[in-house]
Amino acid sequence: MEQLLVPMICKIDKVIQETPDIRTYRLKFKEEGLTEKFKWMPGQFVEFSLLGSGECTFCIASSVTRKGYFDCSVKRAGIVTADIHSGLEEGDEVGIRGPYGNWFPLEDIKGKNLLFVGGGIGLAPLRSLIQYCIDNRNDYKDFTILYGARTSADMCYKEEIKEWQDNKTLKVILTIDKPEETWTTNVGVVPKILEEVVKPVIENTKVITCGPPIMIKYTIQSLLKLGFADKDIITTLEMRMQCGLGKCGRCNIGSTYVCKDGPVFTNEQLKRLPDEF
Amino acid sequence: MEAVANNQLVSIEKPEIVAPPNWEPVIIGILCNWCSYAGSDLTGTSRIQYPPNIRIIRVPCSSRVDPWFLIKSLQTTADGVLVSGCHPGDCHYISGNYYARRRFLVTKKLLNFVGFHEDRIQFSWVSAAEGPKFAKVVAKVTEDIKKLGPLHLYKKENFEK
Amino acid sequence: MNVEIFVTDKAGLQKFYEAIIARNETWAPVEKFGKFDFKRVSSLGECDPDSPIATTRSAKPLFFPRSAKIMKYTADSTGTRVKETDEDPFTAKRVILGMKHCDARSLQVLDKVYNWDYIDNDYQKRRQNTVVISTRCDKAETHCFCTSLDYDVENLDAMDVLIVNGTEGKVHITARTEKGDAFLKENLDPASCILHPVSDEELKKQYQAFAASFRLKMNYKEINEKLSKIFDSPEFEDVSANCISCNTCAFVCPTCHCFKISDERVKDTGVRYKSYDSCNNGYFTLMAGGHNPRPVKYRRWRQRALHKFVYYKERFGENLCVGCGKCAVSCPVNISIFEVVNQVASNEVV
Amino acid sequence: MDYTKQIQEIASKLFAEGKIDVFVGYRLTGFDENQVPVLIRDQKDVSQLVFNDRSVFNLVNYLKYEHTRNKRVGLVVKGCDSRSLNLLLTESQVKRDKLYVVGIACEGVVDEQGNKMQNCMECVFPDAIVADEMLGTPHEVRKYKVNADIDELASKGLVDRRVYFEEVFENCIRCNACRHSCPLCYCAKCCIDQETATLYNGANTTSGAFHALMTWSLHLAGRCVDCRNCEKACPSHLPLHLLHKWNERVIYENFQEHLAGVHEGDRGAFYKYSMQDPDDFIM
Repeated sequence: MEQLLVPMICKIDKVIQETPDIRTYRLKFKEEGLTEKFKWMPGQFVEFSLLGSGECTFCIASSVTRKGYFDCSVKRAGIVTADIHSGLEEGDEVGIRGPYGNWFPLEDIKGKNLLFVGGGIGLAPLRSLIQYCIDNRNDYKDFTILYGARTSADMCYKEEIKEWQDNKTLKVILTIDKPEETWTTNVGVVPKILEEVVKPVIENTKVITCGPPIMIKYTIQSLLKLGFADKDIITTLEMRMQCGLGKCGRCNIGSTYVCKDGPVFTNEQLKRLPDEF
Repeated sequence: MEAVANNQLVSIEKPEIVAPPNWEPVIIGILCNWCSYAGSDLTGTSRIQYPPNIRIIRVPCSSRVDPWFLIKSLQTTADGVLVSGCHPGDCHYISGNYYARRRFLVTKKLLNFVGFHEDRIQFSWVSAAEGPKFAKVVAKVTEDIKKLGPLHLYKKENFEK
Repeated sequence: MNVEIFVTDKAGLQKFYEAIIARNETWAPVEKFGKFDFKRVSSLGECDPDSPIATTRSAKPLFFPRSAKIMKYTADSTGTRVKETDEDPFTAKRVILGMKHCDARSLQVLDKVYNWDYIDNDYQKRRQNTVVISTRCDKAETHCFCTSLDYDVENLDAMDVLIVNGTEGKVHITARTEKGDAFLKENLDPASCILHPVSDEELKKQYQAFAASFRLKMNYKEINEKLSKIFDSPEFEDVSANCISCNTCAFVCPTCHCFKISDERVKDTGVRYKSYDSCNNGYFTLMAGGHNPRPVKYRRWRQRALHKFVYYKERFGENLCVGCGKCAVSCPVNISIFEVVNQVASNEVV
Repeated sequence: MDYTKQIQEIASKLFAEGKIDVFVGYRLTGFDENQVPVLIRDQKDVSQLVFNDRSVFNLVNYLKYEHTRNKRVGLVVKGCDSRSLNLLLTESQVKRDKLYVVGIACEGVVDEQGNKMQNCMECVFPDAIVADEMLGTPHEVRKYKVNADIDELASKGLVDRRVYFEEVFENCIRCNACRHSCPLCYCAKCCIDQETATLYNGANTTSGAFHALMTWSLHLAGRCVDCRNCEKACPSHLPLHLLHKWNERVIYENFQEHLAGVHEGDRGAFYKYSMQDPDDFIM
């Protein structure tokens, strides 16, 4: 076990300040050969360790199809993430373990319309899948991204969103919670926009959603109201994890280990879990 | 403690621990901003020599010193700790050092009770004008701790390179 | 396996122990501060392998140390280097004397979680290199209920060698596994024993007397089933009212296996440890940003009770409780998990 | 010492008058002589209550948890418990008008083997200091006695003491039961558990135990009332009272005979000072 818990060393290639409290770290392996071995699927996560401060769980925010690097987006929330924000710059070294967990059901969503609903930092796991799907664009049909943030400054991946907007094969809808002077498009919380503006097609559509727990809760409610089936709603759960190996018992919800059986669940699976997340 | 053969120093609490040759103790000095830190400044500016074993940390007041600081210092790198503040009655915050005095006594006695020599933790009142006294205090503390030998606290073996 | 039963007397058993201690790295219950705990011993005088009092803490620390070094590292201007830790002292070949049934059984239960998906190699190595010598109890203690759980105490094969006290001062020694068989061949002097290749009547009798001495009895199937239905029962709030969340139960429990990972760093060097943790702890599940799925005491308490009797059973097919009663013995407010679980289960919600 | 009947009467009277929401007392475990603390919320359960010389656990500890928070609580306290309650009142942790305290003039409690506890033999204030109602005959004022174990250990040499305490710290498994069972440890998050890495010793190592126990005992110095909840809770049976009794002795001898929580409004020894405090150990 102790060997399984030893991280590999990565070098920070690039730091992108996405919003005042979110930074994206682009990581490359220090040791050669690891880059080829490190394969992940969209939705999986890694244990990111700042040696001396501790470990944190972050999902991988980029796709395996973009070769040579991977991204982790870090929101300043707790002690370790504060240390990461204040202490890590380009060229610094961090430890990485992983990838762990399950991934988005890529086979299931093939040939379907995709609707991505993201909020705040919740776009990070979706971005991995969005990039993957853009790179395999022919496998999928219609493509809608709904992304909401508190303010326009709190939107992450601004550059990339611009790229998506320029891409004619995607439909991107952005929203912020409160009106701003320079903001010309939608204003309102995500579930409201979902119902009033997006008006998604229900047939043959899979919804992938991620965001703060409260947003997920209401988004799922309005999706069900719109007529989506439980099995077509896919989300990723957030639980405190430490080992990522299904041993430490921290992420247990009932008999489910979120780090092994999750973090990606369909609403159908979520309904069976005891209400403890 | 008496030096054994080859003039080697042994730890007073754990006689089986022998200091490496040319061992120099590490002492953490926690000084109050208003008196002792200024005093140590004066020692420097008046070119008075004192042993280089002390590493100085500045705190706003001697009552800022949680006993935890002392324990943690001993636990990680230090062989001894010196805490220094204003003379009674001179505290910048009126009564800080009176509170500190009580805490220090209990901490010192407790650490002694669980098996650390009393001189590992020392206290002094040094005012901003007492540059020579600060040099004397540091010299005495260093000498005392050299006599006590290295402090072997459970921690250190984990961190050897 | 062809079971051979060696019969000897008290003196012969002492000699057997002495021979083991002389030849092997041996761990046995040693008294310290008025209770027993497994310690490394070098002579029989130090320890008491036949002590009728069970150890306060289980044998879990020998397989899952209270704090294990994951790695050491240095991080300075020249870069970060991860270094191997020292040799794990627990992976050497060793013998554990005087383990009770329940403790031995707990290893079988733990095997399940350590061997699913990612395999814990260190744990495996410790298990393989350890010979467990277990003494069957003669009498149940106040809080024991091992016979009420889903394993056959009489024919348990979790230990390698089983020692049973018979009538008239006779002592029976049997190997229960291949490993134990090989161990007996090596360490037991056959001259001091009579060999009984056929009957184990006397062992049965001893077991019956032992089984009859239990105060606590329950039907675990019923408990499993009832508990699995009452997640939302308000009863949990009532029964957890006098728990003080002190974590003692989890730390002494032979099957609790939750851990935390913590870093300690001084200047450029640091160590990362894996050490025990408990789900009774208020910040066990507290996430950065302040969200806590189990923010109040009764929810944490419920997690522990249901993990023992429902969740683990669903996942791995076993109860995560071996009925040793160590938690009840150590509990500062004398809460007995047996009573509480039964109380919750009896108040079924419709 | 058996006040079972009186306590049952008081509790049922309080419930009948609607004065309390919860009554914290003891009940029998049901299978041996030991007792379990019980939180009674209904008059019909009052008959469970008992009180005799096996009522060891300090119930003031329960004022920390959500089951009693913001509720009107009835509580049974012995001499030592009432001192800790007094400290909690002084430190504004509980409100006096929400409590109904049944004080006991305690004649000493016994441990699991039935022997009188050591702290009871040395008890200075056996009578409850804070009480709305007293049970039993009050005792005469006793004199402070230095703990026998302390005397014995203090007379040993430095090296011996170090060896002894090394054993203690090695046997500590850092379950933090001592802290959770202490009525005076009410911080929402203990400083020992703050995960700021430079100060944090989360691992269950000997050094971590040293750090945790020392910090803990110093935070309780001048506040510890010697109820021995911690020692009862410790699964390793560590002699934790040694640390507290030593601090108590140092404080008693040096700081004007201070004893924790014996006067109303009296704070811990570290919250006040005197010009006469010893100064000779400072250069």
